[in-house]
Amino acid sequence: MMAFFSQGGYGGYVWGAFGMTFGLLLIEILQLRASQRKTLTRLSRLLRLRAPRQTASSAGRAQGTAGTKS
Amino acid sequence: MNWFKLASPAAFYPFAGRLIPRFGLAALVLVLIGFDWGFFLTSDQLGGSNPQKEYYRIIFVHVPAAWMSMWLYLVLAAWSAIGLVFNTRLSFMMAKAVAPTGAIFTFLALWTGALWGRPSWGTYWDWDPRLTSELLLFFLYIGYIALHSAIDDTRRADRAAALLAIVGLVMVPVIFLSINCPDPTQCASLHQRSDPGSIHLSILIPMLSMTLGFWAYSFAAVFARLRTIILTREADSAWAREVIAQEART
Amino acid sequence: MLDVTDLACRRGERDLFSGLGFQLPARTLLHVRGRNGSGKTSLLRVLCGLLRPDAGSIRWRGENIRELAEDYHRDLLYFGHLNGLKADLTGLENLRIASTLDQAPVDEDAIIEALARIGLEGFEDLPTRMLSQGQKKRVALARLILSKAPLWILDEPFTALDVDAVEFLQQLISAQVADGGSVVLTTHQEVPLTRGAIQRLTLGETVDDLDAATPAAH
Amino acid sequence: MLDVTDLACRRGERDLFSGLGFQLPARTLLHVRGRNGSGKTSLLRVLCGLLRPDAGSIRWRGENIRELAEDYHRDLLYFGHLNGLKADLTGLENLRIASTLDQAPVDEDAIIEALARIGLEGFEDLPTRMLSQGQKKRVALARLILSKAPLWILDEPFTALDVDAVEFLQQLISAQVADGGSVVLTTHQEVPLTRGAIQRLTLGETVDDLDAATPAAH
Amino acid sequence: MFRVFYCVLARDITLAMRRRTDVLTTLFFFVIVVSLFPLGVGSEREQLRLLGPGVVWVAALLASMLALERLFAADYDDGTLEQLLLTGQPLAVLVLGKVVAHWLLTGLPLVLIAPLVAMQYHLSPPAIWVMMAALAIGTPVLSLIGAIGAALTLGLRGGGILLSLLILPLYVPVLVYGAGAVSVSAIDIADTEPYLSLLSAFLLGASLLAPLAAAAALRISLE
Amino acid sequence: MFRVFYCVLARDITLAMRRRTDVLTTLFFFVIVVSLFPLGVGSEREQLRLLGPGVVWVAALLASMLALERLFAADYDDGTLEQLLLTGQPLAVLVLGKVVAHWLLTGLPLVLIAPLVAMQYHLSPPAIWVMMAALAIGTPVLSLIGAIGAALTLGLRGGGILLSLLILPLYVPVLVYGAGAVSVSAIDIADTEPYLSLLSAFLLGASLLAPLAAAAALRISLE
Ligand code: HEM
Ligand SMILES: Nc1ncnc2c1ncn2[C@@H]1O[C@H](COP(=O)(O)OP(=O)(O)OP(=O)(O)O)[C@@H](O)[C@H]1O
Ligand SMILES: Nc1ncnc2c1ncn2[C@@H]1O[C@H](COP(=O)(O)OP(=O)(O)OP(=O)(O)O)[C@@H](O)[C@H]1O
Ligand SMILES: [Mg+2]
Ligand SMILES: [Mg+2]
Repeated sequence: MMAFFSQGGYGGYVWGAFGMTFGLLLIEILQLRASQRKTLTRLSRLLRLRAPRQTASSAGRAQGTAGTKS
Repeated sequence: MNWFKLASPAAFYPFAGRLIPRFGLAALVLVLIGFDWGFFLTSDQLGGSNPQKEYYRIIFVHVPAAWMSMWLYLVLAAWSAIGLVFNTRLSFMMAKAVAPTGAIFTFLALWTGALWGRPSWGTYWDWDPRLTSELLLFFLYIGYIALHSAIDDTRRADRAAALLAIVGLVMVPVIFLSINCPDPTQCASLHQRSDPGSIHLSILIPMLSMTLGFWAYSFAAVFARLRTIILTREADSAWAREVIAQEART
Repeated sequence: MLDVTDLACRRGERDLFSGLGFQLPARTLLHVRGRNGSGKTSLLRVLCGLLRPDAGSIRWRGENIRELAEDYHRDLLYFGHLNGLKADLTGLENLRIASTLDQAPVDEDAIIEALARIGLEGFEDLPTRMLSQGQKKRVALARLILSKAPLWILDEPFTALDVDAVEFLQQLISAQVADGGSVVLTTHQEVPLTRGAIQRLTLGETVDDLDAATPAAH
Repeated sequence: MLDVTDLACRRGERDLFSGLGFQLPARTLLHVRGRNGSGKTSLLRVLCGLLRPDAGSIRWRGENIRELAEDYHRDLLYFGHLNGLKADLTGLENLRIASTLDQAPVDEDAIIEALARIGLEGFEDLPTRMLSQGQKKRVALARLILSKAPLWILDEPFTALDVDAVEFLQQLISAQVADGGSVVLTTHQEVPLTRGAIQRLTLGETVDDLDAATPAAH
Repeated sequence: MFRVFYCVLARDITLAMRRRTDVLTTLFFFVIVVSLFPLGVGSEREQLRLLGPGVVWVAALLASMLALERLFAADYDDGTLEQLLLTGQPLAVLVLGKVVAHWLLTGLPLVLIAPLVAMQYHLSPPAIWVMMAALAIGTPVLSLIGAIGAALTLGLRGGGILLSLLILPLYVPVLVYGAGAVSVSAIDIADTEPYLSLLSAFLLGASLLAPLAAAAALRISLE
Repeated sequence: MFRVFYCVLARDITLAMRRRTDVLTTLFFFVIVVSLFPLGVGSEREQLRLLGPGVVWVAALLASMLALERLFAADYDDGTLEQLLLTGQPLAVLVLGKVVAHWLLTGLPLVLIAPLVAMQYHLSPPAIWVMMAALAIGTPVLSLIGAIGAALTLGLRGGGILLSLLILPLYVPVLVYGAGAVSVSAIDIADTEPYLSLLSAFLLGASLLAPLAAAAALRISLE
């Protein structure tokens, strides 16, 4: 067991490399989850805020009206 | 399966959602195999007269990370080119989703390389061509990310960053040539690279297993990031609103 | 000559317009109106090809402007919020370069005359950085006198001009329309056109959140 | 309150004005008029202390503005050709910083209300770079709603605004005058003031080389 | 007065945080310049060790100078500087606020990343500590002196490069003592003290005088 | 088409001549950076000779990059770039005109002044000739590649330093071969030929591709 951790005296290097690798990948996973959750809450709040207005303005979206007059 | 249909964000979103756990599982299994084999089945020391000590085990993460970093840049540039030529939204999102994962692997290649160099060469860093080109690749990734995030307008950001990725791709061989071969009269002699065939099988297998694991991991991570990007950008469409409402409830 | 179908444009999460279509024949002026932020400038930039619309097509003499590219730009004169003058060059030099690049080089005398007509006699040789706001605008507008482009797209050309200059510009526009050209312009003022037809296009009439623009009782 | 004597200003070898003198009491609006390039902007910058006059003195409440320095600036609100907004900050942030630096910090709600009154409800949280020309101007003008400065100096505040905004701004100016403040402004339009007195100052009336500004017969 | 200082500081930091990449780019510029040298010069270990301190300081100087260019220019272009002048606050305080924000955003990151780049030049750990200390004292001086130059060249076309011309000579003392401290530390760490105290004296002088000078320069530039 | 090219070229040169200091400042920047090094590094003759080529090239690279930032930005700010896009001329030709003007104003002076700075580093006369040749072929490549970066970062806040981040890595090949040519010339002057031909190949490739890429980038940036 000790041999496994010390890696013949090179444990610092080996575990530094493996630790950074799996640590970073883990951080990326956590960050991805967090950002997904954040996006979802932000978007759903946005939709809720917009919901009443959406119905009002979807009827009259900025429509161009062109008329000719001389 | 109709592949063209998948080119629309609406169809790709659930598709990616279904793939993520599968790739995630594959990544976990492959990495564990590689780890187990590399640490318990291969011997602690390698080579004959001048044996590599235990630190050679760094190869199991170093080489896969280095390969992934280069491969992902190709993927990034390819999606960028497709986006610019065919003006498809999903390709730009794909490119954007790839970049951070690529940058992470590039950093890992540098980091693990440095930790390898210290015991074997006596220094964390040297201006070896291979190291230098990896460093420049890292700068290219950072440049892509920085340019993308410096531009507010997503459409402009996508297109500008895509152009940068392609210019970078054109330059990569030139850069690689120039640092690998600072003396054009005697290129070949500079770097002796090990022939993959000569690598011991008990190293090759865990290394390949690890590489495949990283590859599967990249798929999962990129798809996860892609889903968030798709959702943000398509928030106004009907399907996205449905998805948001549904996922907010769960 | 300009034929717009089903145009849509979004900027920053807001739909500015969609399903916009109109035809602009020769001898016509199109007055684009709308409140602040209704998308007039965006529409004009889309019509120039500077901004990519989110949907719809724009045809000039029957061909899509994306395909015409440079050929379309040769027929076009755009005047935006920025004057497009180099502050270090004189009015004369600015106009000479502009006309050379438009592939319709004109001689010095014509430029001097144009500047004089727009009220800048004696200012031809000053770097434009030394001119007042309104004088800069006048230099930029002198391009209209020199231009032979059949289509003018003008974004708020009347701001910062004094009364005489406004009147002069109105005459220029009338002449362009009378000579068989087309003009698209935005302005918050009225445009009294003496000859030719006027079309009016009002953007964003019914968008409700702009109603707040009415000032509260004071 | 503002007392100007014998003011002279030259810019780039041209005398813009000299021997200019006037008094601006409270409850008065001074409408500076003149053709393009007659020196309106220069005069206003001189009055603010941004530009040094070639002769003459400006007194605020009896003291020279050079000596008052920062004390004068606290009583002053200047609105120039540039809007003075950071494009990367939102309207809300821009106004908050402006009011803190003016040593009259106001709370968030007051700013939001001011923005709503000037017709920017829903745009408070956008970086101002994403606003249209007129919307930017409105954000800058919202400072007028929040300001308690007795002296306003406004350089062409009406350009780029739509009809509603112009009317609203006119009401604001009237209110400032009625509340005992003074306003100096330039504009090429007429200013219908409902309350208070209007003074008019016309620059460069007799400079002959501006006569060329009359457009030639067309 | 402190409130004004704080308001300007917070404003500039918020602005930078809107574009987080800005902070990173100064940093990366620094790293890239430092990394370019071995490519041009060759990568002999002993030689790199000698070069190290000089290269790091020159790179820090260039990075700080580049970022300086925008110190007032952005505010000038959009008219907010004009408004700052008219706020009725002592201008020198506002300038100091802006300079401090600038240093926090560009100088401090350089100090923190210095060990990484020092490694590329095979510097020893004590030398790395000295380098960090020297950078921490020296870079604020660079920002302060640079502010004067930035104010003087405001609104001039090609101001960026004119700025370099004006301030690079003024940066020389900081460069000489900063790099000197690190070089000397290779011989005897105790020798570095006079270098560092001189740098501190520069810092003190600059923080008293530079804001006043920069404020005066601003008034001239805006006329 | 040639007329358009010429018109843009003449315009940019006239503009620069209106402010003659601009040309001088790039030059002075170059000279100052090169002269700073001995201050930071120490002035041993043998060591300086080794450093010389690398330092001169890094300085040339930084000088060229600094000036690049304004390549399109000035035109963008005052709206003339928008007008250039709408002239009905192939944009790549206009871009090429601007790049050539830029090189004449910033690259060429560097080539001409190189002997002076090379002397500071005790380079031998043949090495100086090689350095001038390498700079003459290499600096246009820098301008061409830089134009792409300048177009991409147009109108972005902190664009200058973002630009450095984007293009400095792309400059590496020019740096390596440019400095390599000079270093090699110290051993045998005949060895420099492959270096110079490689640089020429870069120049050819860059002048064909870079204007197109920069034109595309401009269109994107102006949307
Ligand atoms: C920061 C330091 C380092 C970096 C950035 C780095 C980078 C790389 C890269 C990019 C590759 C893939 C190259 C290819 O497959 O063509 C690679 C492969 C490899 N690296 Fe490193 N490396 C570093 C340090 C080291 C060290 C110190 C060693 C060993 C003494 C080493 C040994 C290897 C080996 C054996 C391969 C296998 C690939 C092959 O040649 O087939 N690396 N490294
Ligand atoms: N920076 C400068 N340097 C030299 N002369 C200048 C400068 N700015 C303006 N001038 C000159 O001063 C005169 C007055 O300019 P000013 O900007 O005050 O005019 P204005 O009345 O505000 O005009 P406008 O109605 O066009 O805004 C102009 O003739 C101009 O040529
Ligand atoms: N660069 C941008 N990024 C994102 N949104 C923008 C951008 N520019 C403008 N917009 C948004 O687009 C809308 C329309 O802007 P536009 O400039 O077309 O209005 P406009 O009709 O010309 O107004 P004005 O009368 O004030 O000039 C505005 O609501 C604005 O918020
Ligand atoms: Mg507009
Ligand atoms: Mg004016």
